[in-house]
Amino acid sequence: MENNIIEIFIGILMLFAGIKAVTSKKMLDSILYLSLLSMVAVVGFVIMKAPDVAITEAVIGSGLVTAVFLLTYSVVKKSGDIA
Amino acid sequence: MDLSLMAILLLIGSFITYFVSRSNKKVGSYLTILITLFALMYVYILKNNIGLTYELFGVITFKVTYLGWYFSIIMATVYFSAAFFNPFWMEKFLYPSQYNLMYLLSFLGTIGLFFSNDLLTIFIFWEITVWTSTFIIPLGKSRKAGVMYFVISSIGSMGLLFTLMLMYNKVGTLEISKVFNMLANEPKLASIVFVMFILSGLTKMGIFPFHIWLPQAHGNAPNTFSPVLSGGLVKMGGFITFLSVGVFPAYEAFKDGLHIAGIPILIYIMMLLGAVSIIVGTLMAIKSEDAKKLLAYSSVANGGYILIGILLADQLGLAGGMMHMLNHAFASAASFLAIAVVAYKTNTTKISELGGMIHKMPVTYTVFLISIISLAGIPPMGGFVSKWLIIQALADKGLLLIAFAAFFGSIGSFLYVFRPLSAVFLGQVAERNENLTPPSNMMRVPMIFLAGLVLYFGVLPRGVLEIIGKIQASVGITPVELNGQAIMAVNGNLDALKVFVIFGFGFVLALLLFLAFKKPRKVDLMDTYTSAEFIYTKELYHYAHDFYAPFERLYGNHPSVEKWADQISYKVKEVGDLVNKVFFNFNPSLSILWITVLIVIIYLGGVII
Amino acid sequence: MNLQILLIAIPLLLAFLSLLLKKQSNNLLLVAGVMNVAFLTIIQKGTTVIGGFQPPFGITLVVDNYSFMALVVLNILFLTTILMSRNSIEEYGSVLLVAMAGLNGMILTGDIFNLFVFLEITSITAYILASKNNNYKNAFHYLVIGTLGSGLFLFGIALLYGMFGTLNMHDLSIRIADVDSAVIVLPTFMIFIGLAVESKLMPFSSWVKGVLGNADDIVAPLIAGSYAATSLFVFGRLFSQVLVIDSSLKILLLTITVVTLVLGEFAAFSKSKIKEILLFSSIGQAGLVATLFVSGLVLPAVLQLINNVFSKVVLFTITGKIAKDTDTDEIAELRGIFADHKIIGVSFTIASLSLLGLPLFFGFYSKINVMFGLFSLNIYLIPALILFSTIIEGAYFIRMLLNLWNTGEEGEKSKLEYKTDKIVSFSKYKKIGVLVISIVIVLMGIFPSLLLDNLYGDKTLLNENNPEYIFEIKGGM
Amino acid sequence: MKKVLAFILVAILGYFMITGLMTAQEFSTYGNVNLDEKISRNFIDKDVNGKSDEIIYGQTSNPETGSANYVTSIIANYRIFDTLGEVTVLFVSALGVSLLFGKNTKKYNFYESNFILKTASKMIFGLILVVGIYIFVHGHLTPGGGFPGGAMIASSILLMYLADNEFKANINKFKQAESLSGSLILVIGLLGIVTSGYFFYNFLPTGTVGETFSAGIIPIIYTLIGLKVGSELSGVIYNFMLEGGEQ
Amino acid sequence: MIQYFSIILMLIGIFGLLIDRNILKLIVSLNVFEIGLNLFIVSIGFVNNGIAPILTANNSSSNLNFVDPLPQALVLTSIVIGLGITSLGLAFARKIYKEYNTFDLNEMGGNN
Repeated sequence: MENNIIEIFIGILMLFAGIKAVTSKKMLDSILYLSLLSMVAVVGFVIMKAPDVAITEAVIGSGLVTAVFLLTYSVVKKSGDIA
Repeated sequence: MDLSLMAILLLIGSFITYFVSRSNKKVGSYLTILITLFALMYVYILKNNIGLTYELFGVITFKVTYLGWYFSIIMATVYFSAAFFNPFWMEKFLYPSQYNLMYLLSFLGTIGLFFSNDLLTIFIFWEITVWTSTFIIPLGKSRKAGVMYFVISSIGSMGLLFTLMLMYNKVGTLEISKVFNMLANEPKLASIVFVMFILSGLTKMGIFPFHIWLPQAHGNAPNTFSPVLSGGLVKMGGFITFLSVGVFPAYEAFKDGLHIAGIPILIYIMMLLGAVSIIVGTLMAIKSEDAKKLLAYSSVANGGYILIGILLADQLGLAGGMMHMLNHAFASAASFLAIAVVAYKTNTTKISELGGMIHKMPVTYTVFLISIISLAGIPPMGGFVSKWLIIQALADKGLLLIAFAAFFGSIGSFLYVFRPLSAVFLGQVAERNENLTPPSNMMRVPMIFLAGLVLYFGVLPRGVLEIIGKIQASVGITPVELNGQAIMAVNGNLDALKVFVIFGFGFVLALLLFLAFKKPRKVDLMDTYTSAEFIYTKELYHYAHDFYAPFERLYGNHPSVEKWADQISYKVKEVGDLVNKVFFNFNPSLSILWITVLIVIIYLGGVII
Repeated sequence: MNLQILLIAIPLLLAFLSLLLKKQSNNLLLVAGVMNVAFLTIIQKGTTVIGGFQPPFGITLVVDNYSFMALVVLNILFLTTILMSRNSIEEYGSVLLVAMAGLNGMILTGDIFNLFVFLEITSITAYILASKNNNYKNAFHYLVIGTLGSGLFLFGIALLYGMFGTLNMHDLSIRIADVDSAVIVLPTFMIFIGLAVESKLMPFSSWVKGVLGNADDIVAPLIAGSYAATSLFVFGRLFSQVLVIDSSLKILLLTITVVTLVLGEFAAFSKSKIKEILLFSSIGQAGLVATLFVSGLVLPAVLQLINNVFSKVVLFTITGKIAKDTDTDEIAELRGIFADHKIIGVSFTIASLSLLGLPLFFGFYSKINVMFGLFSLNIYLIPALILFSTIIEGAYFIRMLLNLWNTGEEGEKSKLEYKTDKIVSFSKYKKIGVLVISIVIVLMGIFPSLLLDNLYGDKTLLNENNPEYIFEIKGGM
Repeated sequence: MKKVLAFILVAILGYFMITGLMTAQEFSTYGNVNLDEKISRNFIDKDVNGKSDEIIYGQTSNPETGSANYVTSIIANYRIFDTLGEVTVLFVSALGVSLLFGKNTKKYNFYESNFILKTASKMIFGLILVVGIYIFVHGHLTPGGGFPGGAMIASSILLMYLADNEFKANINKFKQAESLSGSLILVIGLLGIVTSGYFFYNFLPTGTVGETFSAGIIPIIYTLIGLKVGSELSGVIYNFMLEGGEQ
Repeated sequence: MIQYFSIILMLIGIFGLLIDRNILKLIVSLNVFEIGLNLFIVSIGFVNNGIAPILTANNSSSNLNFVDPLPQALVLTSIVIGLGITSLGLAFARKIYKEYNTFDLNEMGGNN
């Protein structure tokens, strides 16, 4: 039962993050929301009893992907200003 | 004598010719003459083994029949005589070796077509001929002509292929003699197959509304290939048409259907198309400025005669159609060759730019005279005999509408015959052509040969009519009735020899009178003067200019099929551009939109399931 | 002991090594290509399992007649392409090595998720190749579409696993045969999308214009040849054997493919650049082949596919080189380009005519087979459409050919004005390569049995097409 | 407007998808999965090649694959071919990135790095490195494995890049490690062919489930994968730190 | 439950692909889609009150009620593939930025 509640909470959070990630005007926001989304997804994986996937998603999904995004963003930001 | 051996020899020979002409084009062009001659003799000898079948590559099967023999003799003769002109054009072509290769390959295609024993073989050789000749035509003047020729021919091939596949799926065999038998009692299927099958014949013969390629292709093809096109390749359509009434049980299949004047409606419609193309061809020929275009349109008209004659599929009509095929083949080949000589010497085929060629090349003039009289169907040439047969048959059947068209064609042909005669050959020589050298004998030989044949078959048509009788018998039609040189028809019979004697007498008489009361008084044709006005463009006053202006005004703004064709291609372009805009723009999300829409549709389908 | 794994392992190993010896990467590429073609002669048909775990648990590599044919076509295509255009490989040798491994893997694997992995490998190499010569925007476009497509592909695989609990293709086909085909509509369509993006079916192929329209003489032949061949072969494998559907979905898929064929030809007709004409025509051809596969005519589809890819390799190699040297592929500007390059022109012509399915060329054989197959299914509309599109195809191909040869005007003494001033220099590799391919096309057109007899024993022209006869994707079970 | 349309479309799609999944009888709904219908039952029982009795942690010795972590046993043994492809995907995308950026060598400095940052990040660097190595060495026992481990190594490198402008990890070292480890993986696979005719045959004794030195080639392969992934990702990071596209 | 959320997440990704014009955000949308996909795949293998597929000292028998390990293995693969594609796409993005000095597809103008 409480498992269900957590699931729903997680799900709502994911949907929120996802929608914000695809719709927010500023690029930085959407990148950060994407990172948030994958962190929440890590919790989702843990709920679904997938520790390996959780670890991988935590390191790669919310770690490296975000890092690469931010690198691109900031390098571009450095060269010329973008909204 | 093995037919498939001959096919292979032709194939190899054409490639040898190609490589020879890569090094020395003259020699290559002479090779074309030799190879066509060889093939001609080979085919002639094949007469001895009528009925034998040969096989090639496991797919292709040949059968020697009177029909195929008749057609391929015509074809080989035309190719052979036209080949004499190749050496003179080697210098003029950009790709001479390609020309020689394609010339021989298309020859191979036609010969194979006529001897083929199953529909697949017909299709194979049909396609070979189409694409090879497609690459020859643009060697002349225009590239558009080649494209149009290919497109219309491939409409025909489509019909052929569709028939082939349909019949194979129904019957399980492709052998011409067997494949159509079961259609006799399946009128619905039969009508589809009939239309699809004869479609290819119509496209090839240039029957309305497919006639648009003839003036384009004939007019723009190399002068050496126009004879082959008009005298040769067009006859493939006649072959298909013969199959579609001779072998195809058209009359039995449609015997329960609607009839008009005793002719099944479908066949009658085809005949009407033939009649229309007679009229269209004649009218357009009258008003065409270019000698080759004129001849092309006359081929359209004669194609109409051939179609009608063959479609009648009876004693007289079929004989007339088949014989007209031969006559027209030789006559038009000869006339195109004559024009080719003129063009070779003067570099133009515009009627109004020429004149007085009779002084420069009398032989050519004679040949042209004979052949074009035969085209117009005036005695004593072969064209007259065959047209007479066709009109006899029409009158016998009482097909008034079509008979009217036929008569109209004959009358109109007088008009377009005399235009090139008087404007190109008679009259006086234009200044620019003053110092022309006479054509070499090598050009004269084939012309005289062909013209002689035309005259011969006009005077003594018995030999060819006997073969035609054999062909008729082979498809179960009562052979044409012969008595000496006379052709027995239902109402009145024709003795070509008598006709010739009478005409010859008249001709001699006229000649004598002409020589007796000859009062030569030369007037320069450009010596035109007006009062109080200086003439800048004398040509406007040359009688060859606007020769038939009154007639042309009569049907000046006629509806033309060319416009429709252009519109069709334009529409296709438009659709293509639309597709390009909708599906292929550089924005990823649009195609993602399509993907999403498709998934939704699929789900709907899933719900429906 | 079965060695087909080497077809994948050797190129991969060389790819890994090529990082160390960068200089040699192109030679390594050639070595791998030659070795793969050599392996084809020694591998025997059969199934191997990776790691010794029996199917359906382990991953299997399947070599049946079908995949053997596919391997032959693919590796020969790849080798000829890289031989012909070796000068423009530049630093992409390692990528091409990986691509070789991935393409072979796509054909060999008998496991559907493994197929997805190899699909990803090949598509990533395709993205990288597409970005060659600063063509980044179109490459990005390709990447987006391709990634979405393969994501949906994976979604379909997941659904299949959730339904049938297995990933082995043979096992899947057995289990699917038991259930009503309406059940697998959704996963089938997802997988269809994933493959349709790669095999250039509309409307999933919007990337093709940008990518092939700007590709050079190595990228274009690869993507239009090897990649297209592989994805279509896999398409055939899946849709005529594993995901055999017989429902309204089949009609829908057929609609998509046939519409692709007709509209592709229309679009090609409306174009004036050689590359765009060719790419649209290959879209149309892909539609045709997919139609045949979906309707279960494997042999005609394979023949048509072979004809298409080989001709397209010749055409795209030549066009890519021309466009590279002259910075244009407008037909109007290239009039008479073949006047100076007879061999190239003849090969180009032969390839085009074979595409049109004219006799004396292999295309005729495949076209006839296609027609017989379709009619044997008592389908009449699709053949009519195919023939109709053939007319359009003929129109624009002949127009293009006549313009490129620019036959000039009879009686012109000065022929120079009919040649273009554009200078193209074809390497002798290219000349030999295209010539050899076109000669092979002609030979197989005159003696069509050469191809099939050597692979499958006697197959005459009028054979009944049974999908089974080249299909035994036994999972070793 | 476009958003509304897209939303409607996607909403319809979602409705269909969810209802379709709910109603599809073959597709077992969330949580009610019966493993006995699926091939993974045999993966769990480790009886793919013939029946074996119940696997007990710490007791069963020499099962067909020795990893206590079923996911690892699938990744590194049953379906190792997928994993090979996976590595190849990373390899080729790293290759692509280096092809795009490789021409230029100047590194971006986002801000002036100070002493404290440097030393602190050095310590953290070591820590992360050790954790990553632990993760992929113990991949067959504990969650995680080659990929997360390699990614951790890469992130430690990233940390150093960010923190220390003078930090220069030689890209060629990465490349060598990458190439060597990848080749070694394949060599092990080919050794399998040599020993038993199967690519990637687990030719080492699988030992007792749960022990560190067990599971045959799995730890070796996982270590190699970790090294390879780590070096590849570090290469990617390095390339992204370069002055690539701009100005 | 979480299965449906994951599907909706995939749809959000598609939605983003439909509406976004900024290439970075296109990649973001692709990532959202992939995360949703991964969650979905893992959710296929979930068994009610099952335990994580790892033999430990506590749950040491293979007869226990494990969740399906195979989808998790697949998801590991797809995550890594996603990383590769994302980095490649971002590299393209930077090159495109260099060429057009913008990330906005509309500002780049239609035909390359």
